Amino acid sequence: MALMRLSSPHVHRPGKTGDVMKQVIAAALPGLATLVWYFGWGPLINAVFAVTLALLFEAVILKLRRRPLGFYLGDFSAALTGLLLALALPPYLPWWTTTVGVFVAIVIAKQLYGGLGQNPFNPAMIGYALLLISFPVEMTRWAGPQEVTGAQLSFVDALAVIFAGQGLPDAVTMATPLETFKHKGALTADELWAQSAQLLAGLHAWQAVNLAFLLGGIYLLLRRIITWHIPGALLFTLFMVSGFFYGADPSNHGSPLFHLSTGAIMLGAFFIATDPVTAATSNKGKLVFGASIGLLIYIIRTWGNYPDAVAFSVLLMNLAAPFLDYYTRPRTYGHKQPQKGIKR
Amino acid sequence: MADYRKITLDGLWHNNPALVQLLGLCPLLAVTGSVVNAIGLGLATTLVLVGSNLAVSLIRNLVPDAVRLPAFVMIIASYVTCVELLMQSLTYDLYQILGIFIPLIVTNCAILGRADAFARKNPVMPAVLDGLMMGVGFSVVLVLLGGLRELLGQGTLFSDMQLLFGPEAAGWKLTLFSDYPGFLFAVLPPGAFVGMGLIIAVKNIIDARRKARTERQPQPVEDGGSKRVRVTG
Amino acid sequence: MSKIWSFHGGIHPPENKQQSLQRPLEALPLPSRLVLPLQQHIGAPASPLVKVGDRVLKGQPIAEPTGFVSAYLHAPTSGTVVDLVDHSVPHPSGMTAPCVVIEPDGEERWIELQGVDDYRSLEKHELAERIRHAGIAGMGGAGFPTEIKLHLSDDHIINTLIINGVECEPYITADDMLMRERADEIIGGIEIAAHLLTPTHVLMGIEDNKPEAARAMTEAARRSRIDIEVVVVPTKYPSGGERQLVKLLTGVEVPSGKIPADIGIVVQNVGTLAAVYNAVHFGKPLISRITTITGEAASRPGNREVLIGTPISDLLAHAGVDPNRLTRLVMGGPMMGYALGNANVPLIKTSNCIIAGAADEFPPAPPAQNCIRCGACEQVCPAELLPQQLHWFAKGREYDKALNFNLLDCIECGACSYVCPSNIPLVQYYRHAKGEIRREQAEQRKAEQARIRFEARNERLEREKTEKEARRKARAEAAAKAQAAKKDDAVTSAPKADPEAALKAAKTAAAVARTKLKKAEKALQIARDSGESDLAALEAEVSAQQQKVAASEAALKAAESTAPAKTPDIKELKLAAATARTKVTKTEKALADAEAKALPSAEKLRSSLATLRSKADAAQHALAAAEQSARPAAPAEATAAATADLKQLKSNAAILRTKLKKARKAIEAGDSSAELAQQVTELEPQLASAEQALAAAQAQQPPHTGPDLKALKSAVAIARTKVKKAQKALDEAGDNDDLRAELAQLQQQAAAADAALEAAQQATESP
Amino acid sequence: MESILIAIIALGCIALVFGAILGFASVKFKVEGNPIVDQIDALLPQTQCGQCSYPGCRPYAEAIANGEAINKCPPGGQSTIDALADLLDVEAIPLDAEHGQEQPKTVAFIREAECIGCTKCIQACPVDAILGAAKQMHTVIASECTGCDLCVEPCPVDCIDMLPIEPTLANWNWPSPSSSEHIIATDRGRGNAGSAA
Repeated sequence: MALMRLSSPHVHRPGKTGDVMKQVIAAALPGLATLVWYFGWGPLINAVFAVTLALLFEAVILKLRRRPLGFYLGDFSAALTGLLLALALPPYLPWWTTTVGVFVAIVIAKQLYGGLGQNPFNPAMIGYALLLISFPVEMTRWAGPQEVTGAQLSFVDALAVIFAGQGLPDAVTMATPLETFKHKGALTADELWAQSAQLLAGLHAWQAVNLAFLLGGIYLLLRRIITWHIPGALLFTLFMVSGFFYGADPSNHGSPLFHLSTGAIMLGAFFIATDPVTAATSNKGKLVFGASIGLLIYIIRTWGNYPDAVAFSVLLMNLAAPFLDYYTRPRTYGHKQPQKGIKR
Repeated sequence: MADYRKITLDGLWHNNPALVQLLGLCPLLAVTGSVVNAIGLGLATTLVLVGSNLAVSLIRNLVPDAVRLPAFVMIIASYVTCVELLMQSLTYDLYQILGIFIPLIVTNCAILGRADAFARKNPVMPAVLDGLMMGVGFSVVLVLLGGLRELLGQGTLFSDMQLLFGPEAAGWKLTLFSDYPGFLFAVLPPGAFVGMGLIIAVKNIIDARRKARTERQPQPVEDGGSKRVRVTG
Repeated sequence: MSKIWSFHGGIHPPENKQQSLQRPLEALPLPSRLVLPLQQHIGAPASPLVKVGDRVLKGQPIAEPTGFVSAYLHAPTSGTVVDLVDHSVPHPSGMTAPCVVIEPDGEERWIELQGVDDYRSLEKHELAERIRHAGIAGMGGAGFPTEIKLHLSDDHIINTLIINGVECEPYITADDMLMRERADEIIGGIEIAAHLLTPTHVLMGIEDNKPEAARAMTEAARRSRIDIEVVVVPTKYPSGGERQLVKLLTGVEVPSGKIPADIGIVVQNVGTLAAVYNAVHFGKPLISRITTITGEAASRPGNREVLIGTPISDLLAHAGVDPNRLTRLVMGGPMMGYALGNANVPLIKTSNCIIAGAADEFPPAPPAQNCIRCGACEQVCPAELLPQQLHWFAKGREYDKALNFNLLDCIECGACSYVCPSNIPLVQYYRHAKGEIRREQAEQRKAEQARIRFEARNERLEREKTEKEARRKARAEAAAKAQAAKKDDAVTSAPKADPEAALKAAKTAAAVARTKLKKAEKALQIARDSGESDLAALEAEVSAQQQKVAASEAALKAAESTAPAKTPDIKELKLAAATARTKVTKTEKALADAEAKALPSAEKLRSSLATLRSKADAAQHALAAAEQSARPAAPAEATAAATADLKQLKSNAAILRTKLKKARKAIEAGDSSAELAQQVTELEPQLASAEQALAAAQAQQPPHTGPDLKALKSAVAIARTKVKKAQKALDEAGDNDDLRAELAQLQQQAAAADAALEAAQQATESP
Repeated sequence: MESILIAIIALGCIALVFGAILGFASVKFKVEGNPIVDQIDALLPQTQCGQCSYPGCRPYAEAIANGEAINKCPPGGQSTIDALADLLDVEAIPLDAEHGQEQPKTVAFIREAECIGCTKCIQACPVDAILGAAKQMHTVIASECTGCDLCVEPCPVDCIDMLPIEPTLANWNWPSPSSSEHIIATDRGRGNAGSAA
């Protein structure tokens, strides 16, 4: 009779880290589908390519670190990082740019810090931010929605654009609504969108994409993979701040709805900022964390150099997460006061 | 009797100011965007190091301990001023590029550190050699990092060498990749940190390998307890 | 229905309770051997009362407590003690511990049981003592001796008694079964506990997944003479944790590091209370309990009434456990129980459940993945800790940080490990860290102790050294003095400034010289005896010493003569005379001895006796002379005595006066008790006599010691002040006869004092 | 010229003021004794065994405060070295094998039948943990014994054993979970690349 002597508990809730990651990946698929619907094959090719690269880089590093491949690749964290990065990238980004991004995300931002659970920054966002500051030209060449530009890129064309260095036809490119809005000059917001049907259609495409990510986020909430604190605080803060400025000067500032439905807001709120490794831990900390990201997004969007700001905001707050954790510790049962900070 | 071989190896490798002592990182990270910048700063730093070590070693028995640091700083500042003036006259463009980092050599801990840790305890010859080797070690890292960042950031090597070596050096530029998109990250400060980290990592790997090799021949442990003393009567 | 509060976190693991509830409670047949560990409770192990070979009766105590927190142990059946041995016991370590092994004789003969019908008539401590003698320790899991919790010291005032029928762990149904089957026993136990603790509230918590038990308890509670409120709480693990249950039922939290009794709450398990009932009413000690045997490997799961000490293998066999399917044997619940290494261990007082787990029921834990800080553990932690932070600290051995994050508030419920998606064995990390912290603290204490002992030892050694040094120094000094004395001799000492000191020095010098002489003589003697050839040197030394002695004695004599004839101290002289006499007698004795034995030293003794006698005589003379010369001083002494007496008398009189005054005052203040009046009457004659004595003494006083001018002066001043004060009081009070009379008296006194002063002044001036 | 004078005077004044402040501070906040020695002493195991080549733990603590190496305490072992390294903010180094190996904790035990009562061990014990008198059998107070083994060598009849402390139910502790990496893979044999960094 081989009986084991083990520490309690002897029962375990089903569900592993890998399952969590898989659920998050599944929840991101509607968003990816919507992107494909509006922007053609590019996002899909990007996503597949990035996920493959991510797994490859992870495998190489694990091999170098002499870790078992199957065990660590099976947690799907690398795949998720690759997918999230791809979702944030422009649809027809040249392959080498994606490669650099994934390399930095997996190798430098994740594995060099010790692998899953040890990285202080969101790997996907590190990769994205690095690409954004290094290759501003490529990173801002967005395609327009197909129905607007009318130019259908076939799957082969898309592959050619991405991998063969074929330039993206000018007819296909179009600035994102956020960029358009940033450079609207003297026009008021209403005038800007009334300017052309194309712009408005582009705006609607982005709103649809955000809606899809919102749906995925709600799925994650329902499955209790994430809690409401971070996305709730983020969206609420962004809504309130943009609402305040919109209320004060509607002609120059975007409406709260505009801010909530463009750019990578929903992706950021539900998929990026909620990355548990790099976010604050306690519920109070999560609220502060999410709210600060929302505030930073608005500040950088409105007064910064970059049209969208999810990556930078998330990274800045990643930096502050340990600090938040130390100052938002819950009150332990039987104690009068929550302890603050950490004793040296 | 000073061990010149040890001083040389210390400066270049074992106790490299940039890789091991991690001194003088501010100019190191700031100006190593290209090889020419790195060489310029490396030369300037080496000059000051040699000069200050020499002077400190000469006055080492005259300066009371309490005021040694102000005295050293005065010496270093004087040398830096000389170097600054020299650069203004000889390589004005490079001087413009390096800007504030030339006067800031005064505050480079590597220099003050060597003055305080080595030169003030050693005679002139070892002190000068130490200054030279530390300077060379520092410069090598500067150039290495500059090369790395220039290569990654712009896809070139040895560009703008005319700033330092006269017009004929303009042709030294090597373009390794034509049509290189430019990797801005490498040129920006974060790239410097990452590059520096990689160089240190490489050095550590080499050291670890060497150590592992020497450890393969186990040294017999001396008999334990030989150093024991009696606590009680 | 009282309000139910809530605590943070908690989980809902699969209950798996139905399997063991299908069959009714059964009794296990008598096992062939019973193994009773001496420690089945928290605290000190009990010490055995039996020896190998003893026959014991059912219920006979076989081990007694060895301290405050300890418990009795009883024979679960009649039989023979066959062994007192280290046997493997139910403990996660799988280690062995001392056990009493009993072989039953099958007769089940009880010892005489003494129950009480009316426990209310007993003193509380007597009742508690009965519970203590029944060996009852908390049966919910921890095993804390029950009577301590029921008979608290006076600084704990209990307002709420909570009965824990929650049994939140999956699989376990022992309490559920007990509540269904023996609700009245539980209620009886509650009544006893309530009698002991006199709480204002009695609350009983039962989870809503045990409706039958709740119904049975509600029924029974209605029949009880005290007010017991049965509260049905929602099913959530770990509601049955003491602290969680307190929060759940009362809304207050037990402060960290305290026990519920500190906030006026006592929590008792239902099984414990049933045992208390049996102990008090029937005198039955705790020798059996209800244990759940369940798990997929058991074909007949259910609850069994088992004797304490029954080997688990017996229980497994009875439950039809298939050894081939059994992969994990858990004692306790799946959340907090521990796996046993083998089935050879006995059941103890705290064994509420045995789970015979099959492979698919308890699959081996997959290797732990990295923590992704998902925070699931934090959401479920009932102590509101940060389990993942604690895990980092425990893993990194940063125990001070773990302590700062309240590691010690962890109740090891296992909820965090249960939900962890990365399968990290969090609880084991905490257990290890807690143990390490305890060990480090113990080591720290020990090191501190060692340091103190080491320092104390060093101090002692140092002290001994300095003492030795001091002695050595003293000797050296004495030698130096002798040297100095010798020098003085050499120059036939100039007159000394201090003749007395010189005398002393001369005496010591003489003594030293004599000792040296003796030594030299002895050496010479020895040398002679051993036939040494080189005697000349020694002889020379002896003669030199003799000369020195002579010289020093001469010096001494000279010093004595030069020393001023100091007033001889009678005491000293007496002492000297006595010493001299003693010496004489001693020498006489020695002489007699020597003469009897015809020793050669007799001659010497005789001569020394002669000198001693003359010395004694001299001393006696000196004493007599001194006494004579002292006699004239006697009158002076008498005067002194008289003065002292006078003082004494004065103070006596003053004290009496004060007393009298006080008594009078008290009477004036309205306290006209007879006692006081009597006191006054008693005091008055006393005072009178005292004053008389004083006057007489004063009169005896020789005139020249007469009234002290100063004292008189101050007396006059005081009298004048008093007069002034009285006058003022009179002015203020207007017409008052009493005051006026007093004033007149005071004025007289003042006048008298004035007169006395004048007289005294004249007396002093005139001579 | 005047401005230079003003500058010199101003600098001089500042120097004077700050010098005065410094002087005042050095008097006012003078550190009594050397608390670092106490802190180091508190970390040492207090076995007083002398294996560090100092006569007792406190002398070694003083030596460490004066720059002696921290790796000379075999009874404390690596954990003490780590704690000292943490306190003094220096790099933790492996135990110096010249002073002995880290061994499991032991207590002295006198085989009483063989003891001749010479009191030599009593004199050797740094913490007075041995009881006995001349010509009487001696015994060790196990709870006070630090396991320094200083009593072993002076015993003329070799009747003192150093027995390892056996774990009991009371002091048993859960083992730390074996790290999962250890189960499924290992980082061992990768040299000291990490520690050299």
